[in-house]
Amino acid sequence: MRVLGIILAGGMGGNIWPLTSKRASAAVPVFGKYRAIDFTLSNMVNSGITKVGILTQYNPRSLMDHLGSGKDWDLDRRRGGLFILQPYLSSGSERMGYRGTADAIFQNMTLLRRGDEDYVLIGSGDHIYNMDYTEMMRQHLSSGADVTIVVKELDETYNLSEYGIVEIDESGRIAGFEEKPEKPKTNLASLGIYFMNKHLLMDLLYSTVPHGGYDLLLDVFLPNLNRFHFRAYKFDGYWRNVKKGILEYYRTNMSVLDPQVRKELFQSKNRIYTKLKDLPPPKIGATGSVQNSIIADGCIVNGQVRNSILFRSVIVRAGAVIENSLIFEGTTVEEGAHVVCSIVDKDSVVRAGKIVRGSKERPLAFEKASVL
Amino acid sequence: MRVLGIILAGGMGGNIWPLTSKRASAAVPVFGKYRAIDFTLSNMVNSGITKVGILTQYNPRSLMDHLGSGKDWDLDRRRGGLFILQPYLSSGSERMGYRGTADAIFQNMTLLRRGDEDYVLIGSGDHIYNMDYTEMMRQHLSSGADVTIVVKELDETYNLSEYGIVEIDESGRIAGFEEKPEKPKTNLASLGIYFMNKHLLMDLLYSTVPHGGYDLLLDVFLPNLNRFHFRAYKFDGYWRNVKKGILEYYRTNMSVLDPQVRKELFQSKNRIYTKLKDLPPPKIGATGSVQNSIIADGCIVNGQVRNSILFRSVIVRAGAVIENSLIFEGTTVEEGAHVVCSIVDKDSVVRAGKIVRGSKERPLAFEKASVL
Amino acid sequence: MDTVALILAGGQGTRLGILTENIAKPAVPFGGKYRIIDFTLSNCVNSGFYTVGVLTQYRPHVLINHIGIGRPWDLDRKDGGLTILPPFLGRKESDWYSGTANAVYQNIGYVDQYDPHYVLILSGDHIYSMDYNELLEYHISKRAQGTVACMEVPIQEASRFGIMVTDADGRIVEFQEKPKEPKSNLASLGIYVFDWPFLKEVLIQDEEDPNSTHDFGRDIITKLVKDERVKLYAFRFDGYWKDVGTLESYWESNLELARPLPPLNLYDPNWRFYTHSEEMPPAYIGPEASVIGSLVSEGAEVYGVVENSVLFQGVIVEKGAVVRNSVIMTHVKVGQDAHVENAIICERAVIGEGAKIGIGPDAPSKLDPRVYTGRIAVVGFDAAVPSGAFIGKNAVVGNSVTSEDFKSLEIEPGGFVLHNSEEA
Amino acid sequence: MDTVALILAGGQGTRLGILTENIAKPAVPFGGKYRIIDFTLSNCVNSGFYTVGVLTQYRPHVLINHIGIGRPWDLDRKDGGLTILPPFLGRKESDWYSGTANAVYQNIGYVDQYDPHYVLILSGDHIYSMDYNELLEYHISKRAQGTVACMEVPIQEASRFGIMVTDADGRIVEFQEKPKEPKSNLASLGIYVFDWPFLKEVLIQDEEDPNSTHDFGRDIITKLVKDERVKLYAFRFDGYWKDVGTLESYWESNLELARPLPPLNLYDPNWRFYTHSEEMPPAYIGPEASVIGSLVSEGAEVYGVVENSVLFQGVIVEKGAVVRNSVIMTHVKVGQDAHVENAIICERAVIGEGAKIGIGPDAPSKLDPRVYTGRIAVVGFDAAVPSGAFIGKNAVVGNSVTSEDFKSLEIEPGGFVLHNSEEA
Repeated sequence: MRVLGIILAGGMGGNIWPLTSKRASAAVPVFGKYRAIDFTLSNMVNSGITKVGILTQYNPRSLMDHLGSGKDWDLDRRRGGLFILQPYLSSGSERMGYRGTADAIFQNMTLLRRGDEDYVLIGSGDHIYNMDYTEMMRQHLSSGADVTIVVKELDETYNLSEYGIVEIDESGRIAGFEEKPEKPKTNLASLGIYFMNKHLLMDLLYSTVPHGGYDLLLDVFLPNLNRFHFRAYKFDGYWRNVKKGILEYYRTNMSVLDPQVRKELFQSKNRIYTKLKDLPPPKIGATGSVQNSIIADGCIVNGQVRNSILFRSVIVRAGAVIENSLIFEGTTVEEGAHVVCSIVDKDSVVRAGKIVRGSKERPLAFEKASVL
Repeated sequence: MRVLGIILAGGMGGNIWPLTSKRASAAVPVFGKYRAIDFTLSNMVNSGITKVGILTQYNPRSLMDHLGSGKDWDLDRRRGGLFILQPYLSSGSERMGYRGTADAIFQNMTLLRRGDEDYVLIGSGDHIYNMDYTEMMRQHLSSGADVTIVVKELDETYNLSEYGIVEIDESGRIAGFEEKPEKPKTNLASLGIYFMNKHLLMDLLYSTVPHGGYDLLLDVFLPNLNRFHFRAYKFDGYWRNVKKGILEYYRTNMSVLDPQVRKELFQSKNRIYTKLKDLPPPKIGATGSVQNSIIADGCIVNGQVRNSILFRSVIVRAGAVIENSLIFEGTTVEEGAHVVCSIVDKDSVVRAGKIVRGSKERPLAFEKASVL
Repeated sequence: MDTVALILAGGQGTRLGILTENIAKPAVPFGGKYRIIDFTLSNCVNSGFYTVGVLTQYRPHVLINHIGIGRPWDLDRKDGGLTILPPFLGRKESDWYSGTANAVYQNIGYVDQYDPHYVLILSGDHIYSMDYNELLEYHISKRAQGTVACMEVPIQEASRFGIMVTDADGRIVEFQEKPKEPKSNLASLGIYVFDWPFLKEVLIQDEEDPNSTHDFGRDIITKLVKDERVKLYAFRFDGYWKDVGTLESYWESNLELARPLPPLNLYDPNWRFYTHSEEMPPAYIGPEASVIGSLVSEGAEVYGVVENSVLFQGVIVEKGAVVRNSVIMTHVKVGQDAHVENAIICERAVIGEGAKIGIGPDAPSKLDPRVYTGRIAVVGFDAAVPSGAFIGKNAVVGNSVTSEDFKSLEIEPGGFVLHNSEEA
Repeated sequence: MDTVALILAGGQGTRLGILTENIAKPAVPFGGKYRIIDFTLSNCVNSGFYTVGVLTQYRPHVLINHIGIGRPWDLDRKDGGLTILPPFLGRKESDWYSGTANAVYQNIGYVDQYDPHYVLILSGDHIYSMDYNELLEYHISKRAQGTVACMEVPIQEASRFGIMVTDADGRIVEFQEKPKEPKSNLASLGIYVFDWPFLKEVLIQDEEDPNSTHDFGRDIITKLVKDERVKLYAFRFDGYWKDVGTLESYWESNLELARPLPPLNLYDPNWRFYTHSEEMPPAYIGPEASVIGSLVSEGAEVYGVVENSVLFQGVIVEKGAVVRNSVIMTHVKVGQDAHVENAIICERAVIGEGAKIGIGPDAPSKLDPRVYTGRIAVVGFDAAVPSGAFIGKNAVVGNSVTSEDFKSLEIEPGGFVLHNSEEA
């Protein structure tokens, strides 16, 4: 079974501004060394998919730098591999850009038409989870479904009205689907992962996009919910969408301090791959003190770090205190500075003695290259 | 000396329509197995440049497919390598697209700012030549020039008013430069290859582009002709610009039937690399007859071919006759068809018995997937 | 990684004469741009097997250079991909591979690291096109411990092969190694699939057996067939498979490709053969040339007459020269008015102006009649045939022969000239 | 390709005891995530030399797996790049490498294909940071045929090295191999640059010399220094260079990295050290942990106390456990309340709950006092130290030791326990 992977990574990520002021939401750093897209991309590679198209649009440069030739995911292939699909000007068209997820795939129909794949798996670049899709694909085949949508029962830590809520009948078939309902009927949410026959997707797009239906879910899938057999596949592992807002983003990162979450994401036989950076192991100096924290490669810690995540090459000088915070790559926290409940983006400096304090409910976020 | 290569490949190529209806001019097929960009890209790699940014805009997909991860040019590197620079929507900007060559580089300033290169070499994706830039770089350093422009004395086979014409003083310094003059003062034309200090380029762009100067030559270089030391480097090898028009494109291709041209382009120690296609050697069958022609891999020839170029996987059936023509990849010429002085683009079919006849001065051109 | 493929690429190919004097048989050029091992490697990746170990031993340099890091086959991977497995020195043991089974035995550690269910044992010596999934599926469906790919051969040729006798279900009940009186015409192709834990056990036992020569066919298969507890099956293959073990079959198999609709289809877009080759422009055929029934590879330039021949990359055939029924390898130059017939000309050889090769009556070889069996003249790698020379039918010009090695400009049919006039 | 680099990576490293029992010295782990050869490979690519041959012989499997196709160093190239050069079998000759010079001699063909002006002869055994361009420029400026990189060492240590005596210009006038009475303190670092055509000639001559042991230092350099026609120069290097030839210097060099401003700078963005390592999440330090003066690599999780130590990837230090002045390699697990001091714990070893390691008075080693010289306890690869065990100072727990190998839970200082209770 040959499967083409498609990752939607065109979102502006307005809800997690200023982290997206210079990058696409799929390129947002997470957990000390990863970018959000690493999870879906690694999941695809780990499930045996060797051809992946990534639909980008806003601020793609940081994402493209991160992905490079695809080497770190073993996708630098002569046949298949990684395809970055940025919208472009063609001689015929007036405007440039994708008008929605369906339009984005439609504009890249050549990728679908040309390959010898039978199936297509569509995922999102903003989701954090470690999943082997093989079992889901197997269910798809044995159940005779036309489209399989991965769903999950969300607990009270999620705001259900921010998700697509699914109703299934006793046979497992999707009977209803409401996008971001005010009053959700169930707690079963779509994870935005779709698996289907490639030619069915092509047919649906050809009959929808030219007539102004640009959204894959709203215009292509939902109107056909009764015409085709849509089926749910339940995933009950860890899953988060970091694009939902700064607080959700912050809490998702902090959740990795929980050993159970680390185990699920990182200690499975399916590894999450990311861009290698060739940095030495972090050093904790004679005046350093670290508790309940993640410390990435290249860091030098001579101050105190508690309940925090230090991304790569963070310098914490003696006397500095970092608590409940995320400090991105290349940032320096100088002598005696205090950073509490904050997110400090890349290459920033927190100057000596400076005190920066957010709260767990309202963490502060500072953009790239800030000087505080 | 570390050099960043930049290849301008954003042109629409309107002059060689319909060959550019589905591809950028830099992706136009030439000489049986190459694309135009292979020449400048291979020249850069052969001169030791391992980081190359390619500025694309119109119809880039065919170009991107061709380049892939850069493997065939040994540019799939963890450090450096190939960067495809497609314009993109950023959160701040209103419109998308490059407004000119200077704007294109300006919008990708990160690439220049981030690397540790000292120099930048700017070339065009539309030019056909085999040149080791090392000697030119050496002259640049020893002459103390700020900008070196590669020039060539054009003979009567070129229309001088289509080129940038250069005047140099006795010291070799560029004293005058007229873009496409009606009455050219010399026969010394700029080949659009520029070599200069990276930081000087960055400074010039910062002081020009934000004030509406979008063209590298007209707005950035020419107004500064007297302020800085512009120097010419003479190249006297084979050089052609395939974007100039269908006739020039046709003649350039035909010129490779000349052993002298083949020797210059392909028998130097600097090889021209292109995408590998893994096709078997061409087979000339028992009823085939071939004279003065180039036959690429994957072809099967059972008809007559004279003074022509067959690109990859062309099928010439028994009784078909091809004369003074270019037949692109995957095209089939059926039994008894005659193709004379024509360019037949990819995946076309010339049906049995059909006669297609252009002239050497006005060759016919048929677009991709034509059925004649 | 469910299946690991091991390619035995140590073959000397002694019956190919001077073709394999300096290179292993899997590295011998074939079909205009390929080398023999390309076919097995391409079969692996086309079948979706991306973990491939290549066991080398004999003169591996050309082979290792050719394979490189496996790029042409997309085998340059982070995980799995292609691994060259030469013999190595341990603190205690120090062994060259003593047989094909021993070679696999010495690389048990390599296979074990992928913990596969199955292992494919392949040879780098054969030209064929096979989807190994069919073999594997047959193996699984029969719940066999081992399965041998076999092909029906003409009964008169059966004594050159390992012959299988099977029951109605396909289970092998008897094995004859190159029998004088074959009991069947089902020949082993030297392509095996085994359950890895089972094979590992068998190899460890075989290693301890002082009477074993540690050869896959002779020792392992023979033993397994005799063991009633072991289920060994024969998979019948009916596609294209050739050993090209002799000069004659090598020459014939090459020329076959230039005919209409050859049995080995190089043009199948779903089953490409990949290779590593020099970057060259497409072939050029000159204004006065005549080319019929031939393959003409990239970089070749033809100004003379070429008929029923295979020209490899970069071959030059000058004006007035005639090449007929011949295999002309990479970078050979055939000088003006030279005449080459029924010949194999090896890489980088130069045929001087007006030289005649492969002409005259039949004659037995004075060099080695078992290898040079009658029809074909052979000119070695880097050899130079002087202008005006005459090289008769079935004659041999050795590797690296220079014009000084020629005592006379005429080599009679069946005769030979070697470098530095060494005697064979 | 003007310069080809050859890395001699066959070193057995016998003075590293059980660390090199199953792997070559260049493959020994170092500095939290590296292996020793990473430093030489990184120096090559940082210096811009992308054609690198690695000559392997002794137990190369871990080394070859580590290097793979050279990806981490960007050496997976179409042209040039990294090539592993094991010994091979020819039709006539059949030789393991008999010495470092012979190893290069056997690979003349490999070097020749790039037709280089210069060849760098490097060792995969050393930890250092050197821009080879400086060496090469010195070599060129002196118009030397060969240049040896040297460093001034304390005169009392000079007898462990090859010692150079030079004239005012830097030309080597005398060479002493491990002299009892050194005439200078200028020690050879085993890093050479030669004009390739010159070296090739020298190697061919040396090969024919029946009295030669075919060693670079002992035979080649000695001979060249005596030859007045040959200009051999010494290049003085004053950066960081270490042989880590003994357990003590290996342990010391590792711990040095965890101190403030170590002499070897791993953080220099213009001179990165590249390695191949498993993909793991960043290190996690638990709520009650205390970590001081230490490196803690990716995948490590610390719940106990770690002081002045280097923890490699995936190390787990459980609650209540204490690790001090120790090198803890990849995937080691230190159980609850265990206590590890002055120790080297090799890959995948498991230290049981409450075990004590490296404690007690000094005592000479009963296993091998030349190797285990006093201060450091060593626990081998894949060894399991049972809960509650006591392993004294300078004691050794051999590779793959299981709890069944322990006859007593107490190993006295200087004592040892080996797998299957073999006696040494």
